[in-house]
Amino acid sequence: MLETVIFSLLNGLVYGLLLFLLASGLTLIFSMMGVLNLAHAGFYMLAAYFAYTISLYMGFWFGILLAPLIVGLIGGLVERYGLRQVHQFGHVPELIFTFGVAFLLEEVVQFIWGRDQLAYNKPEILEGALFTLFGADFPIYKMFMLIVSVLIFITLFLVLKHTRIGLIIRAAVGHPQVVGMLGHNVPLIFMVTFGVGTALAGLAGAIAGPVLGTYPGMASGLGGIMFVVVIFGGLGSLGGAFIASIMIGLIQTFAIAIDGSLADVLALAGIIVTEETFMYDIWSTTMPQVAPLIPYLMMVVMLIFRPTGLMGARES
Amino acid sequence: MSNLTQIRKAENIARKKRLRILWLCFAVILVVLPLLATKFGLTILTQICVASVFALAYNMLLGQGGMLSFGHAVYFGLGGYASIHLMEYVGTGGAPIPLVLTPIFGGLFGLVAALLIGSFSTRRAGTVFAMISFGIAELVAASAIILVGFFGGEEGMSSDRTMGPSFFGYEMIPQIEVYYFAAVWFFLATFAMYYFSRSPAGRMANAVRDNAERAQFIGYNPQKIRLVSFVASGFFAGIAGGIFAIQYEIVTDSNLNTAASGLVMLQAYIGGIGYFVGPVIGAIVMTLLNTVVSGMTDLWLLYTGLLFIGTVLLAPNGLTGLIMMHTDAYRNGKLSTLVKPYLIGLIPLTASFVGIISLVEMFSHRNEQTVGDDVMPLFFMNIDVSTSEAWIAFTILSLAGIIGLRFTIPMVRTAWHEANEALTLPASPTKQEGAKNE
Amino acid sequence: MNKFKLMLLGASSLILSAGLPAATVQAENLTIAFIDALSGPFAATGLGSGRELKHAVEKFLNGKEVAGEKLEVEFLELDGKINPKESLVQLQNAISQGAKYIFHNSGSSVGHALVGAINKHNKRNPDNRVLYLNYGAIDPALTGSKCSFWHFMIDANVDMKVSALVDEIAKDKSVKKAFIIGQDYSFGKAFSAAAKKYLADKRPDIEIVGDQLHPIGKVKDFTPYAQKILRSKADVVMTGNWGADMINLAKSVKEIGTEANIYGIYAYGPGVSAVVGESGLGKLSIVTQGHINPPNTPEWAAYTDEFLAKHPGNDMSNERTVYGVQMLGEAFVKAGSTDPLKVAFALEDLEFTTISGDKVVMRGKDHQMQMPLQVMAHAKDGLKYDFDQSGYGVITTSSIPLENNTLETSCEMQRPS
Amino acid sequence: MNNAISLTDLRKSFGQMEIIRGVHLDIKKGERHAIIGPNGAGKSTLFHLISGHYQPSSGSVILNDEEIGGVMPYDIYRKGLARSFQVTNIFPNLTVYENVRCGALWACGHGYSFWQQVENLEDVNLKTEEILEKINLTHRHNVPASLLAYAEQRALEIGITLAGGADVIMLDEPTAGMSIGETEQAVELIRSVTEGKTLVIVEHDMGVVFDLADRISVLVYGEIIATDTPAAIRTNKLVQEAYLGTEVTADA
Repeated sequence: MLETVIFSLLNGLVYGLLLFLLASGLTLIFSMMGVLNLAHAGFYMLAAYFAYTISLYMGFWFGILLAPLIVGLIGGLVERYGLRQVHQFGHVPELIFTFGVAFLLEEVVQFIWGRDQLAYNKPEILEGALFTLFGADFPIYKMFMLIVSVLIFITLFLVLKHTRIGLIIRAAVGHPQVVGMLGHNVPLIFMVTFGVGTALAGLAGAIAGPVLGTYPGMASGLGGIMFVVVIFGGLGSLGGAFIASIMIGLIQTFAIAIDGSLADVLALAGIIVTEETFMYDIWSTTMPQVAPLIPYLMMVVMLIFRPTGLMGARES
Repeated sequence: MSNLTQIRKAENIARKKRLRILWLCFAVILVVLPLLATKFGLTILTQICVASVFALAYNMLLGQGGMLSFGHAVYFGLGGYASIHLMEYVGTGGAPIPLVLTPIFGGLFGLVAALLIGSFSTRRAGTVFAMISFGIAELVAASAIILVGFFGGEEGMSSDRTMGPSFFGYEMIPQIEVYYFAAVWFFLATFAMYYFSRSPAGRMANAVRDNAERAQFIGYNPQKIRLVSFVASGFFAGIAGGIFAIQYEIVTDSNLNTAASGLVMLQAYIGGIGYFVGPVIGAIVMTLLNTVVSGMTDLWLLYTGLLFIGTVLLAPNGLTGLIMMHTDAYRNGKLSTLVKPYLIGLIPLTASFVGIISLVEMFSHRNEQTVGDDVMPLFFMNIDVSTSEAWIAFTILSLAGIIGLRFTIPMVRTAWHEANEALTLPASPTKQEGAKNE
Repeated sequence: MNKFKLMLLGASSLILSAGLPAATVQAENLTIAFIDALSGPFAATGLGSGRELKHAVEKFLNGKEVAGEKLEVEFLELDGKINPKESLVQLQNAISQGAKYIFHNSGSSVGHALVGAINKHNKRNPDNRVLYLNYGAIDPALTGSKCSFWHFMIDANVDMKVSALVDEIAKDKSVKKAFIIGQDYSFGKAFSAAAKKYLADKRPDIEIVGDQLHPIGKVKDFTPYAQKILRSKADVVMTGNWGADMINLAKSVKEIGTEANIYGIYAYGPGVSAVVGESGLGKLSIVTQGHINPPNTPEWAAYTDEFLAKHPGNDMSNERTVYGVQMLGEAFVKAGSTDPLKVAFALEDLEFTTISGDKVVMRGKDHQMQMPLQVMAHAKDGLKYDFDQSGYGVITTSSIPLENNTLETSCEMQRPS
Repeated sequence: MNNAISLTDLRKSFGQMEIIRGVHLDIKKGERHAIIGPNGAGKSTLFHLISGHYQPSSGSVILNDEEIGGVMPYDIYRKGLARSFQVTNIFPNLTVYENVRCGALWACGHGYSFWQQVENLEDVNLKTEEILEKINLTHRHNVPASLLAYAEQRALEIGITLAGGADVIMLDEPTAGMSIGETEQAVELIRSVTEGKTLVIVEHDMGVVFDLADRISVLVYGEIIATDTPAAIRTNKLVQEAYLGTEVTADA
């Protein structure tokens, strides 16, 4: 039992921190510009592909270093020549635009790199197990992911708290009109924010590619989960996003470990559920089956009862 | 009686007459088109009917109510599932209901579902509404896999449309009968949706879209207005689902997942969400892409994505908007002055189009990893992708086209402005029914 | 409303009429449609088997003489996304474009939908029937309780494969605990049921320590499942997973360092063998049809070489594709026609020798192909053909002759009069 | 009672800040009542409290003998109170005609009807045309509201407010940003359309205020310091102090 808890905790943490790494960029963009970037997971995927290609020529480390930068640059250009055009029409056209970018990225990636899964692998030095816990290996690479995510969290936190940029961002979250009044170049700030946000997604993609697979479908499931993280955590709240990420990571892993159904609970109470029982489907649904939909349930409930999110400063 | 009142009344009579003619034309087109079509064409036409009803229903939200939904396929899918259950019920001798009436049942199911979900999701518009709709769609799609009893799991639910009692000898066995079934429902649903958009609730949906705060101060609860639109939209989405269920006799989770919801948004937007007919145009274009173009090239989804992004950035009013841009020129009687500049503009446009598409297709062909198969058909030619001549030729063609566009675009723009400028302020009262917001 | 609506309607009908002629490109002679996943998480599997099928059609059918006429084959590739509804939409597109033979590989749920739809279609359109040649949807119900005259299964079904798999496991007396994991749909459930049934039959002493279903195509990280396997202290893992789900499962199981041996039916091929790599040597066994290493006949080796030369970077991993096409060609000759009804009758109890030298028969009473199966092991040495240029592949370790592989059927075939 | 609106100890705070600090005010039926005060006195907030845009922190708002504190804006409207906004608040993508028609729909009893066509609602259309005539926008009826000139938009703002035929009309700085000529026209318009109704108006232009109002209330820092006839207000000491010693005159 204990080993399950500890191991699930570790795995949940790794997954949760990866989610946070992804979501941190999204939160940044959402807070600053009020745009929920639906293409965020697309940039994540794009970076994995770039990192793969670069790693073929220059090795893994250059891959994870350069890919986020390239993706950040592309993100900045998308903001400059795309998003800015529709910004004046409000949030709905912005959402539609980023939806289109997400759609297009998936096709472009398949067009350039093909539809098969790529053999994007971790470097020799990060192969193997770091330690063995109750007979199970904990891979070095997971520890590497964990460390990178934590470092990014700390950096972002410090930047937000102690720098001028951070001040502007925090001001913008509470009062979007303030930034313009301070005489800042708002379009430039937006472009940089979008670039940095997508670069963070890129970093996540570049380091997740080798473990979660580099293939055209790698963005599809994660995109939705990220919105959950950002909305559940609350607009403009890095801390909220952090908590939400870890929560989702833990729920996903523990749900699979627990593997019970309502029928099992009822059985404890002496009620035996059979296929003839009314609403058998519901009683027999197991935790691993339900696990993927819990995050969405969290988001919907949060939006209905507290649209500001867990720790949000204002409504989206 | 004021002057305006008299004009309005006269215009109203004229308008109604025009409408009658239009509805008649619409009906005639629906009746005649299949007679000209091949078997594949007939399949496509039936798909267009379903897609159009769904896209029109979707646009009741996005275009008319300003609500961006990433989960509207839920009501299409639920309507479809309900229809399949009805078909099974009838088929197993449950009740002698003619199955041509199935869509109304699907619609009612969609309506009830929309009422339940809309009661809380329509409290806000904008991002919150969009994300609730997205979350609900993910939840319902996941449930569709888990709850096997109603949804049938991965396999979905299937049935047989010919099991019910015949409807005046009409059994929906051959494809042509299925088409006419879909066409009749397409007509009825379009008719109903059009008149909904002209009703007080439909007009107020426009008002709430524009300014929900103000609507409160003229007596309307914006949430209720949104809910009415939402429920009506769910009803018509359910009808579309019902037609689909009859056509394919199967409904699965992919009918109600977020991908299906995204597709209908694409259709509505590409067609033009500011116009009543916009979504139909979008549905036609997307269905043709999905059936015809997908048979010609594997890259059709890439082109769809480019078309969509292009629409968002360059023609936010969609394809219909591009056509409607010429309303004023037509009123000025200057439409003919545009023919020449447009034709000239078309030359570099076609050149760059052919050039770029060819390069893209050649790149993709080379990536396909078939050694020795260098020759590919492209725009009625056979191109050898292993030769550099082909690449150079198409690169030059694209560049020439793009450079040409730099010259022709200002010319076309000037011509367009000239054709539209002579415009005096519109004077008749019912021109307000003209372009926007219908 | 104004006149522009009219113009619009006119324009839309123009678009339509422009689109329709383009849509009417009809086959001269014989149209074969391939419906499978060409996009999404399983695209790699679908595209790969599509290339193999297309190659086989070119080799065996195109230009073949049937009743004095040369066949000219048009090959349609349609994206069914491993979804029953998408596949039926494509089926209707295929039929209306004149397709008479529908090939399909992945997804038993799609298989069920196609059987249902084709049954209905053939009943309603006796002058325009189609046949379904299924080489990958191997839910036993398709040749059992749900069998259809219009459907032919060109692969051993789950029961046949799992029965052979359990025979292989049974040889190892040290195995005490088994863990079953599969995708949550009809195929995964059929695999699990078969595994439990045959384990109980053949090795009742083996304890089943896990029977896990996971969502198909949606799990990104299998570590929690791998951890469960580890915790259960299973000696063997039995899985029917395929495509990306097999790749990712293998990755996670490998990473967590379990000692369990994996027994699968699709645990090889592009993606999988390379990922499993060194750590899978001696730990991964597969039961499948066909001959990869060694190729068994020079003809098969030559055919494989030709395919690989034409499609560098691809692998030949679905030999049954070739069986199906070969068999169809034989049936055309036997029937003297490409009419689906005649061909269907000709296919029943058709016996032939495959290109790799196996004697196979299409059993008439349930349309289940009877074939020898091979037990293969994940290997590095002695390979003629590896996967993904990784140096890793599979090698045949033992053969199960056709006779040992024949199971009873519950099929009650309805034949057209 | 013959009070149209009656406020008792009305308060509103935003966080720590109390903006409205115990307002008592009775507005008689049929009178034209102006509310004036320096910038930041809380005039617009008071309007928002009465019209339901904000919920009062405490105190009561009575409209025609009925408590409406905390009632939703659309319910208040249905009880007979319509208002305009200081910042133009119209339906930008709808035509002028449709803007006004939206204002008339509820009052004509068509509610959330989806079974009728607006073109066939003769009562609504006649009402719309009557209002358009009054606000002098008949010739512009077919123009999208966002394309109107500023003064026209202000007139439309009033038109939407009036279309429902409410008994109590509240106008928030109707002439803000208008030229002198436009202001004169606007005053005439307001005078004519509010004949026989209760009018509450917030206005900076003292000319307008003294021209229109039967009575004037002066709001300073969230409190009413005086309510009286224009003549009396002009000489009120407290008011003069509040306006920093400057004499309040018609030409201020």
